Amino acid sequence: MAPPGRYCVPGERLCSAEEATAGSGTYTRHGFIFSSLAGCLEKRSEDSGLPVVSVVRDAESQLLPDVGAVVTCKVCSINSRFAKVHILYVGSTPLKSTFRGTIRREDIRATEKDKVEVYKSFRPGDIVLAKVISLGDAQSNYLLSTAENELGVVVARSEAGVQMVPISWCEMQCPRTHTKDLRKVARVQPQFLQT
Amino acid sequence: MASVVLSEAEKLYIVHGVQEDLRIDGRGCEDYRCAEVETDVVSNTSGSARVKLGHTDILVGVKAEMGTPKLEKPDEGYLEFFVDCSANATPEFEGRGGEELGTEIANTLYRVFSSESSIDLKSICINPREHCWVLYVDVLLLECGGNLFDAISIAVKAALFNTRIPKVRVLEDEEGSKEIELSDDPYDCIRLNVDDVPCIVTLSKIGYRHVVDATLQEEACSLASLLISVTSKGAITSMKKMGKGSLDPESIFEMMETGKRVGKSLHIALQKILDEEESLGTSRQKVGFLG
Amino acid sequence: MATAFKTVEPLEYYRRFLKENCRPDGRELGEFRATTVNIGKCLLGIIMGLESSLAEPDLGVLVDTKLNMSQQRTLVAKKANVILGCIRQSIASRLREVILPLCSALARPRLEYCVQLWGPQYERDMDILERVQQRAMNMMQGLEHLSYEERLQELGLLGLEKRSLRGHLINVYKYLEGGCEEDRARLYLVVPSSITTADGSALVKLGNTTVICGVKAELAAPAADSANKGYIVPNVELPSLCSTRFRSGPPGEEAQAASQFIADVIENSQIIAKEDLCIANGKLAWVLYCDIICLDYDGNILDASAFALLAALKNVQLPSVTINEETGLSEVNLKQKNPLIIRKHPVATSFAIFDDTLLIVDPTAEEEDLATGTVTIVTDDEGRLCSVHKPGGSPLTGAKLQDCITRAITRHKEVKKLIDKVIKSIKPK
Amino acid sequence: MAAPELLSDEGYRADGRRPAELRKVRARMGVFAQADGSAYIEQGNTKALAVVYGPHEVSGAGHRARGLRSPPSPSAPLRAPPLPLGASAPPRGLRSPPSPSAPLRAPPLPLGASAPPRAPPLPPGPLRSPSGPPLPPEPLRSLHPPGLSPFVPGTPRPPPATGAAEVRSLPGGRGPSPVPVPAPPRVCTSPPPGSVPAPVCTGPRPQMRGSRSKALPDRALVNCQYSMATFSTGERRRRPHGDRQAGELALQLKQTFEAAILTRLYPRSQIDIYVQVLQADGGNYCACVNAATLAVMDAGIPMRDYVCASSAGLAEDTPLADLSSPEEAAGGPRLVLALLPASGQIALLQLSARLHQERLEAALEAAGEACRALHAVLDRVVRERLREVAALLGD
Amino acid sequence: MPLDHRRVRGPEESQPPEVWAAAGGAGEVPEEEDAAPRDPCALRPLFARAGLLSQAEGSAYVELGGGTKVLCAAWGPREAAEPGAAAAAAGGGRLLCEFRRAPFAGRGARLRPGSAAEREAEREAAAALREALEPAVRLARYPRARLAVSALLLQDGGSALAAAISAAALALADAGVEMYDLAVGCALCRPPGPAAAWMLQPGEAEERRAAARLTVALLPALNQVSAVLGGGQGSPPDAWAQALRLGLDGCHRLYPVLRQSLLRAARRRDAAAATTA
Repeated sequence: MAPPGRYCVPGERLCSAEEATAGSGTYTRHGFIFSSLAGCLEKRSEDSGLPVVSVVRDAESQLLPDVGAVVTCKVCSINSRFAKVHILYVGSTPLKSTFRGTIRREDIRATEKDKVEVYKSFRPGDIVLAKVISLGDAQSNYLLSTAENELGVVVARSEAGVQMVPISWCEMQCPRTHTKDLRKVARVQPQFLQT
Repeated sequence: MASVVLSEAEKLYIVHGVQEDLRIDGRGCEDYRCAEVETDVVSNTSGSARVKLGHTDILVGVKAEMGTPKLEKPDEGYLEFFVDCSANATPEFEGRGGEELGTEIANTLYRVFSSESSIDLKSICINPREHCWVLYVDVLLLECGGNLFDAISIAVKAALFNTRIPKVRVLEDEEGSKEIELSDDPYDCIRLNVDDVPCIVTLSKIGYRHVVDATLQEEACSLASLLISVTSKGAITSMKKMGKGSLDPESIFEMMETGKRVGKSLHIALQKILDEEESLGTSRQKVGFLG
Repeated sequence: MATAFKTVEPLEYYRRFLKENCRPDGRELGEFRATTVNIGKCLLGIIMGLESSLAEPDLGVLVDTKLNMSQQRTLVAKKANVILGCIRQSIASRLREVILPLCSALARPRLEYCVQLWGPQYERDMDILERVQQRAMNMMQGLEHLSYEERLQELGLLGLEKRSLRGHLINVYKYLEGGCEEDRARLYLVVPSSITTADGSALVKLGNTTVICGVKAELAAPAADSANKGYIVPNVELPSLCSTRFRSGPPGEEAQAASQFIADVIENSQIIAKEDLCIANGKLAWVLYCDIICLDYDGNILDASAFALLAALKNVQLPSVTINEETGLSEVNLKQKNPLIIRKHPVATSFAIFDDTLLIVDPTAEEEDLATGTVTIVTDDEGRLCSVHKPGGSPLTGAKLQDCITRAITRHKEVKKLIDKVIKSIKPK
Repeated sequence: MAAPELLSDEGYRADGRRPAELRKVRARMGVFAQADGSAYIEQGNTKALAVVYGPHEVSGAGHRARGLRSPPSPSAPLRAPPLPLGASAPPRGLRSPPSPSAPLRAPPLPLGASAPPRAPPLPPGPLRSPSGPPLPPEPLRSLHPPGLSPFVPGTPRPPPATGAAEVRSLPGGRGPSPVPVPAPPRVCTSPPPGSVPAPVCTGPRPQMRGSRSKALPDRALVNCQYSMATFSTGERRRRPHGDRQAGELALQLKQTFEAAILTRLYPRSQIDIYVQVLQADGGNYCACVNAATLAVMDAGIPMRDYVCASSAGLAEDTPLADLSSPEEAAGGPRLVLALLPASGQIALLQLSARLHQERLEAALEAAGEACRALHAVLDRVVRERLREVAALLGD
Repeated sequence: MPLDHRRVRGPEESQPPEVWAAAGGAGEVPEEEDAAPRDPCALRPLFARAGLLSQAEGSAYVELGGGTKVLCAAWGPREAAEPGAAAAAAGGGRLLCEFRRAPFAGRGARLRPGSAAEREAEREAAAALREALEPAVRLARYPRARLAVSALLLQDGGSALAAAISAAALALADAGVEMYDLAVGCALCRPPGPAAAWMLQPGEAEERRAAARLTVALLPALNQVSAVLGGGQGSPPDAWAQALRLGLDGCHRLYPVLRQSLLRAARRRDAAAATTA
């Protein structure tokens, strides 16, 4: 959104569905694309044919954790079967209000699911990157998974209350006491390991 | 509110039927279901009526009690509406469950009766800014099979028609203190003129058409409906759009026309029954719930 | 904002600022927020949006000149760095998904808060801040190869220039009026008010905190035990509209506490002598219903409420009532109205206590949440205490309290001045 | 003690009854189509309705899915398009809901026609109001199992195997009470696979009706509500239910029927019994109990026996059965008895006012007699009902 | 009233001075009660402003010439409070509406907050608000979530509900909630008398005396009517139809104002982007 382009309000007709494809913040009706947000009109022309028309707002667009989205969340409680978390960000957007999510034991990592122990993977207070796998049903709430290399704990504190440094995909170390703690660590580039 | 769950296929089935002017129970879009009306079913009320419209079953009791007129209208009595969505209709209504719907219906009734022409309230005033009759119109919802509002309005009108308010005389003794005397003769009593009491006609938008007297299943298929109260003369006294959908202006105009048409015939049919029952008088064999 | 904090220890994060003697929103510890009072008649909307109020003829703006801009600038930059520091230390991974949220959540707001304080003309200042933002971005992996602009694109962040428009307006005020004021409450707006269905009303804006007070006068028989007194019935409402922290429905604890506080202030300060409200002894008296509704809750509701109440009472116009001798009935002449007699001008000043030692005036909602305690002091014209309200929290030494009181008294002067100015400004009409 | 005028010198009561005589009892089962079971009873001027839902899952969630149940025939709509229905529509059109065959689409509303209300479904019998023509052939497409069995609880003779099996096997005998109106092709009301979620019901959150936690591991939970229509009493009531008295009576009802229903057959499930007094003229609670008994049977829920309730009082020494409201108002001792007639067990006995213990015998005896008499009446109602249903399902 | 203990107690009952004035003979004449029949099609000046509250995610303020002042706040998707509700909302989000009247909003007697009558009135208005807004919001985009709108009527100068609808729609849009369209509300009333014509946006006094009232809400871009709520003196359908047309036309004329305010808000937000990110 380099130059502050045209602004539009919900219900504003943008163009006909032939000349563009509807992007985010828009909807299609009777062959026309309408805006569904109050924001700035954006036309990004894809190399593959039709340009994408979308209406964008700055950071504070109202989005929800959606299936497949990568979310940043904070572990608030664990037990032997699952960890309960608060979802704080979807992608890079902070949520207005936290949503409760659950990481089940079998969703913690991809391999050897049966050997996974929740308390060896997360501790309350950890900041975790996870992926939404389901919206859940009447009983449960959002189901999350960390069964990927890039997903898992990114911030954790040791008993001493200091930031721990990841030393392997399943361990973090306290720089002060040098005690090691087990975590399901998200993969991080080596050049950041010493900080 | 009580609701049924329909699969997409079933909805489609209903919608297509409606397009063909054929509804699941074989009616056309402007047909009402068979309605049964019986008045004077509860003996210890001033007036009562029971209306059965398909599976919708309504019992209305009117009780006249002495009260003081409202400040702004010192020379008029007034009506009080109360709707009890009893657990009979559906377990969802148990306890306080039915209250939300109940108040909604009651509010609608207030709006329908808001125009002073609907009932002559002056006639039920005993003496200005001191005594008047308060008509408690209590609606009891026994079973709901869709189209509550219409059924209730019919029942209310029937009950009001059936209402008999004992005549009272105001005796004033020398030191100006008033005394009210109820006439003991049960037959000399005030009757209400219900000619201008409107009936509600609910038109539910299904697909591109609208139907009257929708069943629960049809209500599940309709996103928006227009609620119109029509007098016997075909005048509209109130309108309300209901439901989570929206309507395009043209269809609203059509609906109003349909509503007027249907409403008028509704009134005629209803009046016919009421007069019939009236003519039978006491000889009439009461059936009530035993029928 | 509160959620944004979750990633960094809030208090921890806050202390960093306090060490620097500055607050995340760019104020110093002893600094009040912009205060606005609104009495009289014109669009309420104006008060809520600054730009339109420029059009307002009777607009008094007083800008503090002490706080010079350069100093402010460095402050800002310092703050931003503090935050980035926080982030750097608190995060192991430099994953973009992690940094970006934190930066956008923590750093940017801080930067932008003070944008309005310098016009875009100061190229140099912009550089300072742009640099800060660059630093933030360098912390993110995978973007090293991009130029600054490209990264902005990439991250969907905005260059700062675009955001400083609002800065203009404030500058305009600055030029409009060079008037100087003792304290650091930067901006006083004085715009007339709104509610014609009430007998008197006022809207007070303290930073973001917005409170409206409407006074309705009715007639009733005095209470048996106090036959020569009228009633003043305060009622503070915190509707769900003003903040997510309140549910709809009957007043919650905070609302009840606030109502009680206001009631005490009225009682203790004798802002109005209840005897003045009595019309016919034992027969008829005025009831003043003072309904105070918070429209926007950003902390320090007590100060705002007390202020709003005072301002509203100031412009109450009561119709004259006469008791007809022969009939004994009272007759109200709505044409002829006369104002209330305001005996005292109580002004509330609230402080937030940090770590039992640091005192912060006029706390925001955030600050109130983090503070270890709060204290509210109400003084009247003669600098006498009307009420000291300290709901628990961390203890306070006598000396500190004394300090608070002296500050409260100085604050009172300014507020009084403001009120008089307001009243004067609407007198001609 | 009891006021003397309760009995005239000739030994008649105020309303002309003999001391032991009951008021006229008229009852009907299957008043409503949508409820699982329903019944209506008149005892003199006391009129009461009872409706039974269940047995169903305890948490309300499952309930909402059910929504308002009309008799389930999941595939009906798709199998039976409107037109064929015409064929099955009864010849006597006017009193049936309009259906294509019926020539009655012309007037938008066959109201007038329906004026003398529908005839009772019962074949000739003492309990039926004479008016109205007999009912039309029931085009009830019996896709659903017959919910009602000829089995009558508490009867010594062994029930027909089929019926008895029926009742036991299908939980709660979900069969609808067949209504005499030709059933329109029902649109399925139990969510079929891939059905859309229920429309957001603005009604109560289902939670408010008992959560799973209330489920009993070994038997069904009986849940009762007792309410009196606001117009049922001489003085208008402000609230139909929710007052202390109603709550108390609901509790008593619950206890009474927990004793009578074979709740063990339906562990972890719930049975709702809602009674509604339409007109109050003494012995309201008794009428409700009797109505509820019929309703429970109508729902096909197995019971040990009927529950018959009646009140009794004393005028001096003569016991009076089935008190009317003036007699109740007259004060004096009064007891309410709920009896399982076959076994003679007492489900509930409540005595108000104090009474010497040997005079209790008499009153109790009178009440017991009344209950047994009632039992006879109710039994007749049930049997006729069953015969008629059997006939409907038979052809 | 039940909530007394939660609020500072006043006298049991009290009368507004107007009552006594009437007794004194001098009948009060509200200034806007202009005898001159104004042009029925004239709209009152409308001032709308979006995005003015700091705490709410979206907010809007609408003021009518008549003196009606409505403030609205909206909150984007939140986790549906109770699981049962979540199940119900699985298909789409739920829209929770609240409508409150400031105690000093009405002319004459003070509306006692928390009194049964007051709660009743507010609940009904809230329901009307919800029905008017639901068609405009893309609830399907917010599964298992709830959106909240709460309107506060600061002063009732007539056409309050209509103003509230417009304001609420603005607030939702300002909060970044995905919508099919804005909803524009407009009120009409027909003064007593046989040949009286419907007039747009009645003032409070006109509304009080009116023989019939009507409030309509329009989704202007889609030209769909999202709310029709009215009643009073009976009149033939075409009369109502004509009133409806007038009202819808009024909505169309109000739309640009609201749209502008929303655009301004959007620009402002981008100009000083994300002060509340």
